[in-house]
Amino acid sequence: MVLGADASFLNPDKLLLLVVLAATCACIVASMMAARAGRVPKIRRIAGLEAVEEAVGRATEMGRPILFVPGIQDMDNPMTVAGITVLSRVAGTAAQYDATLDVPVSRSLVMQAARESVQAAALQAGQPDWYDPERIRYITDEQFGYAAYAAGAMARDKPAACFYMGCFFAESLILAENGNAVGAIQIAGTAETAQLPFFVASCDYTLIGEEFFAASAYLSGAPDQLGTLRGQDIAKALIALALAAGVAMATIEAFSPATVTDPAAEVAP
Amino acid sequence: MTVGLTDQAPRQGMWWIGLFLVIAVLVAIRAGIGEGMGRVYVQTESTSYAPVTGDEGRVTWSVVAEGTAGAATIERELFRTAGQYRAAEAASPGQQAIRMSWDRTIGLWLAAFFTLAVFSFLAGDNPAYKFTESIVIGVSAGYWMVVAFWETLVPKLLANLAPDMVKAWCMPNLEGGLFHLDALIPLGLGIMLLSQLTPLGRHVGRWPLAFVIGTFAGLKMVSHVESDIIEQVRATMLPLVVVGDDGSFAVWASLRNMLIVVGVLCTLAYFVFSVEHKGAVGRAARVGVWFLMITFGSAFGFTVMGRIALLAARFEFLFIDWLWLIDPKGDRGMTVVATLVSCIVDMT
Amino acid sequence: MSGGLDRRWIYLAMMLAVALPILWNGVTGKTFPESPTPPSQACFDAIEALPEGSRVLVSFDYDPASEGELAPMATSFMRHLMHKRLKPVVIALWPLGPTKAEETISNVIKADFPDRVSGRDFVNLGFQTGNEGVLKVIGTDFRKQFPVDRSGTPVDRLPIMEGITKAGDFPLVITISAGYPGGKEWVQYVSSSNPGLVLLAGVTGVQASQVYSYYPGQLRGMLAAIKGAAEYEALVSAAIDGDGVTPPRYTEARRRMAPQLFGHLLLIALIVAGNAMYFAQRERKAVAS
Amino acid sequence: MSRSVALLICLVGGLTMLVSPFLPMATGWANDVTDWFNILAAMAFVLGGGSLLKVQLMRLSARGPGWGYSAVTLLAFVVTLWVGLGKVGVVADPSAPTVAWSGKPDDEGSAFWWIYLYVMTPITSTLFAVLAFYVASAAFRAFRAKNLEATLLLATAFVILLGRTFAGVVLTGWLPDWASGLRLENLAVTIMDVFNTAGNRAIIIGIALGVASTGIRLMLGLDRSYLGGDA
Repeated sequence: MVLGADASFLNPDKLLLLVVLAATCACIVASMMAARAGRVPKIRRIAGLEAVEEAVGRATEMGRPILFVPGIQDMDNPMTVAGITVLSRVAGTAAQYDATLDVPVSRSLVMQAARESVQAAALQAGQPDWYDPERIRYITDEQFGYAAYAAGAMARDKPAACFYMGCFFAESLILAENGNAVGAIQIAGTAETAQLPFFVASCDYTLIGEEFFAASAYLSGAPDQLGTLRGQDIAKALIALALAAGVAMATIEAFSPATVTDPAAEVAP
Repeated sequence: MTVGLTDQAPRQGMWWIGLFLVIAVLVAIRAGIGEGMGRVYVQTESTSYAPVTGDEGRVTWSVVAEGTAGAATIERELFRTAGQYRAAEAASPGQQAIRMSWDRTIGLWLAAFFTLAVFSFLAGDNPAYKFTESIVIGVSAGYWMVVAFWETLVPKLLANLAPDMVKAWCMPNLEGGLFHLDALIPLGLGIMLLSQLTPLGRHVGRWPLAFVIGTFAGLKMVSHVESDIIEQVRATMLPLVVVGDDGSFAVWASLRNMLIVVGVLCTLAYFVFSVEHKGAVGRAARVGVWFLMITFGSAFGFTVMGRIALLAARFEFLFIDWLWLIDPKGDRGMTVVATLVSCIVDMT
Repeated sequence: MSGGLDRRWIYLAMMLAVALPILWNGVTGKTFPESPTPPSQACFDAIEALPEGSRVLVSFDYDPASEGELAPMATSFMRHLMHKRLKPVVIALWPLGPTKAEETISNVIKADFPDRVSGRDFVNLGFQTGNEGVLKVIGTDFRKQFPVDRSGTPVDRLPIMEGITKAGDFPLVITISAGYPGGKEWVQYVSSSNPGLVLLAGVTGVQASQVYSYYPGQLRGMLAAIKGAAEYEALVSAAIDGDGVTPPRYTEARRRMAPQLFGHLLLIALIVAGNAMYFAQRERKAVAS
Repeated sequence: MSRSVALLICLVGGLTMLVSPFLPMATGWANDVTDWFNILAAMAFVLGGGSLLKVQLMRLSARGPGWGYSAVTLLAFVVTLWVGLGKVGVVADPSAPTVAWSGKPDDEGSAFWWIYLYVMTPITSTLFAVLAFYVASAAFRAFRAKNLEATLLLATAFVILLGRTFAGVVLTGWLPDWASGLRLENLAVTIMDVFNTAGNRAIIIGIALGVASTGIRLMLGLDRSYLGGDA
């Protein structure tokens, strides 16, 4: 039944992947089209995102800068890309308020993308002169070299608001604790699960995993982008259904006498 | 106002100078006791290699006795422990084979200074930390550029564009040695990226970014769906009722599976965006939050372990390698306790 | 800000809680006994189950920053492999991994198993850039990514590599990993696509909770943080040294458990104190209003 | 025009990578793209290094507060680049003893190795170790039993902290075998195995969906902020 790899155009081992991938994309694209056609979903409030404006406003009032860290990974990481899109929204608000925005980055390509994105945001906010490329600068690729810079800069510049949006590793807590020490309002977002507890403990708001990826769509307010969020929910419902069906089958199978128990089940206390 | 942590800045200037002086005096006292501290020993090891021509005319070098005709000799300085130095001195006093290395000893003391300087930031920003910060930014930026040059640009780009030159210059083991046409693609992308440094290239400079973002969006989509959705869902398809090998009902294992399945479903409900968290979804999301909190608590606990181990490693560096206070690995064959005892004996 | 506590007191307490046990430990040489948890025991058993002479792929996916946790694991793995006469093929996904591997090789193999020959009984193939890309390639063509060993000898001429064409040819793969790329990527790209292959991971505390979700399915065993290292180290010591004295370089993980204990106790005390202050203040506020 | 071309590149690149796993002829494409990306990122160092030089030189020439530190950074940067690119103190590789440049830049004994071992490693690993202190202050400040959720976080951290050291054995080791599941060390394992697994799985699945959705938004050009302003 299974064709040799060279004989078939499609790789048969990947059939399941193809189905799931296609279904996921279909959910998202269909919801996007539906939203474009006028069926815009209502999105629940996401606390961290509603605080963005408040944080920028506070920095403006206090006359202190805003620090935005788009993670420490490069543009090949989807979290960095998501961080850059959130940056463009934050920059737009900061440009409107004429607040100072510092974006130290740890990758040259990210610097490039961040500059493009902030400049575009300034232009869109009608404040093209607000944009200053030197505020978006490359520090170093080294994780802790970057953290050393950020910790020192926070102690000296005392930012009023800190955004950590992207891919973080151990430096997350160095950033968040130093931001806390200078009394900054802190909003974090990452899909790096190991770092979430530290952001949850030290920041005022944390966007957890999928919420972080939803942030740019949410902040844009554009119908088609909000539609993609509905698509994610539909995909989630399908996953839950598939899971329930799988569990039901596995349970039925467990009663048939010839089954081998799942090795995972043997770890119970 | 809740109970919080304060962070009053200490009186600057004199305070810091005083602190560093106290540390310096303590270290000086320590260095004067017994065997002293913080020295690094090396031994020069020279190896000779002679060429052997194998099949297909490929030349390989193998180790030969020193002085063999046509052999090339490589000399390297390698670390030796204080214990090995002491043993060598005991065997032949004044020997020169194992000796103190000045550059590495200076390095060790510098490393100790940097270690203390970073710790000092905990007490507040200060000149020693600022100096260390400036050093690490410069050094690490340079470091990664060097690594990118030797590990990526040379073997992946230059070696494909000018294989013969690269082989003769720095990669004698380069095989294949053919010009690869597809290496022109990243070269072109790179040139486009850098072209924005010129006034003409402002627009073209975006294309490589678009290329990176587009291709990796596709790549990561596939890998996440494959390993994270399919594999994780598959792993969660557990039987809710587990029957043991002897046909009995396994209570704990069943409970475990139920909790996992319920936990995954409820936590997924937390991530639902287009439905308000009310009613059934709201209740499930609430349970999901409990699972999330337990997950975060456990991750926190585990990470604490790691961080303390790292701190312990830094103290070990200070106590073992620099101050020579303790010697758990037996590298020096003498501990400061023994040193102190012998000092007291000498004095009395 | 009433009841405020200068955070530097906490820092000082942490410093003492970690530094003093190290000194105590260094002077007395005492360690705590370890009882292995299932994931650590699974690592030990997986290696014990291999027939003598089997080749094991060991990936050093860390750098000096995580040495405190991972180097003792690497040492114990290497010692166990050598003792069982297994043949490690060492690679690295982190640029500094090969140096760490060389250190482990010289600490364990050169010191205690001098009869083992590089290229026949073990080999260090060095580092390759490309993160998970490397893993994808070695899944189908091992030699494409690792054509030569660290000293430049072509893999084709190494007896240890005979018959190895892809990652799946190794019965056992061990990754000692500090982050990305590491345990998770090995599961995603190697273990998932090679059902017969046994994957073990030694991970840092940070990674542990993430990698745990793959155990015991795609990941047969794991050493989580320094505690996992200490448990496994104790198992290996018991198997090799029996009741005899373990050389000090093989007790590193267990030595680190003493500062660990006091650090943890301090943290617990801090959490308790923080809550006590919080509730006391809440009560005062309630009384005041 | 330039933006349209960029969006087209993004779309075509993304679609190619989406279909490549299913085409046997395309197995190597992902690696090629990864290689190209690495080369591009390496070339981009010119931009990053340029930015670093520019910012530090501006500070230096302005003679503002702390300009001396800028000089230190510049010096450290230039020296590291010089000894690393020039392979200062590197001896030839044993596989080709006559090719002077064949050694690795970070071989033991080279200047670059010295900088790495005695400057970069102590600073970065101490910065890493400093996290132990931050963890302590964060735990003290943030772990308050304010509500059920916070209490769960706190209690879990508690069990793990105790269960992963000898303290757990001392405190609950006396529990009889039938209740051994309640021993702290086993409780810690159960938490990891059950609750942590469930929580992490859901987070991971959610992230995968988020990545897919973000990917689609990028490919379709709904989200194009990285491309900059109109021109």
